[in-house]
Amino acid sequence: MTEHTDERHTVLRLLREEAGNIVKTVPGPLASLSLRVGEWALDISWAHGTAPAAPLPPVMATEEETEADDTGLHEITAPLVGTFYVAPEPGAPPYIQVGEHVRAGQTVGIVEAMKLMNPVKSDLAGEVVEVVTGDATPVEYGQALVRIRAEEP
Amino acid sequence: MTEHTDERHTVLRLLREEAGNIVKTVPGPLASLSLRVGEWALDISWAHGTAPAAPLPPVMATEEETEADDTGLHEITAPLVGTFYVAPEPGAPPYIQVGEHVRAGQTVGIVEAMKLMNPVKSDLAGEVVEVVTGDATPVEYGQALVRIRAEEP
Amino acid sequence: MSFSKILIANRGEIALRIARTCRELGIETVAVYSTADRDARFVAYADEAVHIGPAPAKRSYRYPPAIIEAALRAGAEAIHPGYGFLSEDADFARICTDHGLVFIGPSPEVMECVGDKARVRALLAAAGLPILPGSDGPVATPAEAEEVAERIGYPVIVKAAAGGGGRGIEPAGDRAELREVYRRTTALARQVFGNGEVYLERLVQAPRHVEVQFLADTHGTVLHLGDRDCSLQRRNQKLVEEAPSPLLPDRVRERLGEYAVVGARRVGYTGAGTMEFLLDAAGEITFMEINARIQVEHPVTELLTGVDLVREQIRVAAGEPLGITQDQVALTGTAIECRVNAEDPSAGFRPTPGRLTSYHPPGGPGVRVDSGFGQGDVIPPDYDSLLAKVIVWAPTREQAIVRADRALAEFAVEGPGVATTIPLLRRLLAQPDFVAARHSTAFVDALTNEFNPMEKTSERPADH
Amino acid sequence: MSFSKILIANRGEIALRIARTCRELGIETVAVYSTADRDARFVAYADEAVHIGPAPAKRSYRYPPAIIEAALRAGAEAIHPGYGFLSEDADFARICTDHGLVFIGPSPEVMECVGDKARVRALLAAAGLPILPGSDGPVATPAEAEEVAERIGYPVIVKAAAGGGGRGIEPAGDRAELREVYRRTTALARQVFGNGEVYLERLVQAPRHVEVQFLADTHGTVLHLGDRDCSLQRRNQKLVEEAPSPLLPDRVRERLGEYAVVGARRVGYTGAGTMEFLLDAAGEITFMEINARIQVEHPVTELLTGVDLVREQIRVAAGEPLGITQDQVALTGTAIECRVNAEDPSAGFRPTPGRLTSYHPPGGPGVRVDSGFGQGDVIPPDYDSLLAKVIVWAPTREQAIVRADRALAEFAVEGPGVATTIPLLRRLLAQPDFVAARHSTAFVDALTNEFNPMEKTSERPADH
Repeated sequence: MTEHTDERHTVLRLLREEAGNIVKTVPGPLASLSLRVGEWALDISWAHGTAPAAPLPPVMATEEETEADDTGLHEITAPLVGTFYVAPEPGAPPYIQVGEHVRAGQTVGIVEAMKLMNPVKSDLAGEVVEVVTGDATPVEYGQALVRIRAEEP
Repeated sequence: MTEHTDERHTVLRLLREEAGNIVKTVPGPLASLSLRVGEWALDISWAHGTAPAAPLPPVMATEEETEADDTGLHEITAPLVGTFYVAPEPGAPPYIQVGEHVRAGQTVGIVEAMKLMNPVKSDLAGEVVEVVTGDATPVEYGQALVRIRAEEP
Repeated sequence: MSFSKILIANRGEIALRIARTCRELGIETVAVYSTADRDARFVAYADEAVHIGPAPAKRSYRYPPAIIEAALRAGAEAIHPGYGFLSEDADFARICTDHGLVFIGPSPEVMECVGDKARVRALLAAAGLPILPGSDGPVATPAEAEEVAERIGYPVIVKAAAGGGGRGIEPAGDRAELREVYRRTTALARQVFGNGEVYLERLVQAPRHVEVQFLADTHGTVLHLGDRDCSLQRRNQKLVEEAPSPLLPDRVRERLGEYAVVGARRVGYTGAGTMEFLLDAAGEITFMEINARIQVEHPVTELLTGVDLVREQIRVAAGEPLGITQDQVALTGTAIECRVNAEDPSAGFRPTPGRLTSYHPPGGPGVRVDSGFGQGDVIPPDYDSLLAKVIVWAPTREQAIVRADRALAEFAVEGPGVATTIPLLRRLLAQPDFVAARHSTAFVDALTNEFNPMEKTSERPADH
Repeated sequence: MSFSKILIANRGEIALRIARTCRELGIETVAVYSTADRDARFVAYADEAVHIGPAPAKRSYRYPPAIIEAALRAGAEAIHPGYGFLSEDADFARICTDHGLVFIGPSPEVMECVGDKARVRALLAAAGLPILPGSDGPVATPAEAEEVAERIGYPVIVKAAAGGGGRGIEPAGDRAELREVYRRTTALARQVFGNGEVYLERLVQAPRHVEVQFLADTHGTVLHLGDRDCSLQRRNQKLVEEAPSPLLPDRVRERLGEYAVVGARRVGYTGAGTMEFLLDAAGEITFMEINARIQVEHPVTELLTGVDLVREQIRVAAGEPLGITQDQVALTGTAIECRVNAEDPSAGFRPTPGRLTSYHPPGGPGVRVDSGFGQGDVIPPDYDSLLAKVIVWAPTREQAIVRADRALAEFAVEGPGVATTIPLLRRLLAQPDFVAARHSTAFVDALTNEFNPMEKTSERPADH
């Protein structure tokens, strides 16, 4: 039931936010607006047929902020359960450094599982913003290892 | 059954809250708003095409509408389980007739339970609009017996 | 002759539990409900349902005319009263008979007999059952009460002859106190039970509550289904019941069973009943009373014996012989029932009615749940606060205790303002004295810092 | 020596069921889960949980490195594999041992032995168990297959030596068909089980599936816990299981028990296992295979015996002796398990994953529910469609059947797009042939108008 309600909340919020976005993006004053997602629908019409493009209320602003944290940022995650190493062997220099540029396919670290060394490769080119997980740390599947800012194409 | 009721509450509350959110969120004074979730719908339109700053309580409005069909009408219901009789005894004239005026406290029928005759009295003065339950009909507690249009005070 | 349609004159978990057995027997059920229970599961579960009155029980579940009318119009042949409400009302049983309806329980005469505690006490004493020193029947005056007290010695306990569920019983430590207690108990008894008669017994300090389940049919067969221990009580309200009673020597256990059979025969009992005994610190047992109804804790006996007690009640009421014999009654393992009430132990066990936004009952091996509620349901404020009974079975008492705790830990119940006794129950199960079965009926009250176990609590519903 | 922490290498109801027993034993549990099960109840129930991979089982629940790593980092001492997934993978059991982890199950050697159906068949034939006429071990060529078929007579059945769960077995009516079936089965076996070996047996038309549960510890004690009848199957997928097997003569029942004990000793089995037999129309029983795992239907044996099989598995794996002896194993009444799957029988049993907007399990006397789901949960599309097991007990088979139907009728499961097998199960329980126990393994398929009971259905998960 609660999950169910949550789901409704999300869809409704989606509709609401979208309405806000439309008002922001669509040029000219609106008289009415109709949104429909499957069985979900939102219809609004404005008084004196005018929808002034106004700044969005704080509720949504915050939500955008929270997403803003990792805008343009890409996470490389652990491909399996194991132990994460930043370097090929103890004492050796790490595969990557923060600020350094990585190519797509470049190894950024290894996850060791059952004595097997599994190289972790970057799936895109960009700049290393942060090495999230420390050396020799146990990681779960999907755990964030490295953050990369994707290159502008 | 119970989930059903609960469901209804949830969805209605959801719609109400959402209406409030939309009014706060979507810029500009609204003339009307229509929200639909599957079979559930909420439609509001504002007088002078202006939505007040505070969110409305649409659920209340809706509920009032659903009760609107018996506005001004008052129901006299069965005070206990038993058999409803419109007259003191078979063949005798009924206590009341449609269109007739009844005083508060006047007997409008009887409910017989375990051989006991329980007079059913009108709790207000008014005009008999309908005798809902037929003579010698078994009734449950709270079942509508007679409809009365209350007198204008 | 068997029934094709039964009206269940009760609500909540017991109404549902009775309907379950009826469904298994292929008997149609008629539910009766008050306005407060309009959306209750036991109503939806029944084949038919009749709205019999407003929330107050005295105008619905305790109101014979409404129930009789409902039964007649629905064409029910019998009425199962469950526990509480009209279940021990001999007059109601008579009214049923007068209207050609079978009351599922003993005869009105037997109900009257066992309902008069002073009388049944004397009767079974004569039949050879051990009773506490006390008055022979009711005591008519304060002076007579003092006389009896002098004879049996203080402290004594004053009991309403028509009392039940731990109400109308109060101890007196000396002559002065007795006079006060006599007055109070007589007044309460007259007011609550409509019968001011009281009798006296010697007070047993911190006894254990042991009871025996018995069955009797109309063909002369009477058998017992072992004992239950209900010593975990708060102010005479049972919280946890178990079977068999731990630490009871076999010879005592056998004797209890024999007493139950002798007693049931002596009063001419038919149907399912319970005989209550007190077990004192010295291991002495004395007869207390007979309960002429199915009890809240009956499932522990069902788990121990595999016998469906409601099924047998219905068979007997239909004039059929019992489906089992004494030697077919095997008692295996240990069963424990925990009563999950919608109450707040941290606020004086105040009932906490409300809507259950979350309800996920426990499951898996050895767990039975009897409840009248589910997710989204509302616990009305109008009746007792029993939310669910979690009953577990295991080969040993030790395993049964951990299983009960495991099941309670799984039980997810949430709702705005709704608190339950689950945390308290888990705390009780963990008490060394309970694990070692050293606890008496005074244990919980001592634990919850209530030092007057015998104090009646008029705000609490009578126990079943 | 006993365990303080166990990793459960499974999901859904069986992961939860294992965790329940661990909790009762005071053993900490580590759950492993795929992304699809992130919000599952078995994850929340465990003391710890490790995210081991994406939804596909071969990268999570079937992926040894992830599970071993999770066990090591959590400091678990043992791994319980449940059923399916890695539960019968001898290599995985070896890997566990290599990493100092106890695999809760028989030794890798025993797993390999019983995993090779052709081999164990020959082995137990030598031990005196009755087997069907067939090939001595695997048949290497189509020619050899035809030779064997000529000897034992058509129709024959071709089985993958490494097969299981009704996969890789196919009948052949004549020489021409055999050539085709041999080719197909060998190919499938190589592809699915990584071992192309097949063997031949005479085909038994419409047999009954009877199996015996046994337990063996590391101290030489081997005992059986009675038989189960799993003849209600759809395309070799069990739908309803019961214990004891109805209409089985006592002498046959005893013989089955003896065979199980003899067989278990012969292969050096330890832990909980099941020996499968076929019962033909003439009442002849023949050995089929040994299942080296806890089975989906184990609760019916638990309800009949009161023995917690998972508890005994853990005891044995910890080197402890079994907690019971053969003469303590009493079989009382009848137990029936109904598998409630999230499938749509009206649409070819298509799985119907989705969110459960409503979930209210049955309760009351004699009802046990094992499920990994509750209201608000999502049934992922990635695994088998088992939603819940409703297991009932009653003194007689007749009562057990009505009780099972009563319980299924109470079971409220709703969700957009979610259908269940509840209506089908209730229909099956009502079939006169089932009530009279005249049904064979071909019964359901005939009923659902599928006339090829032996047909393999690659879209269905292997049965457990």
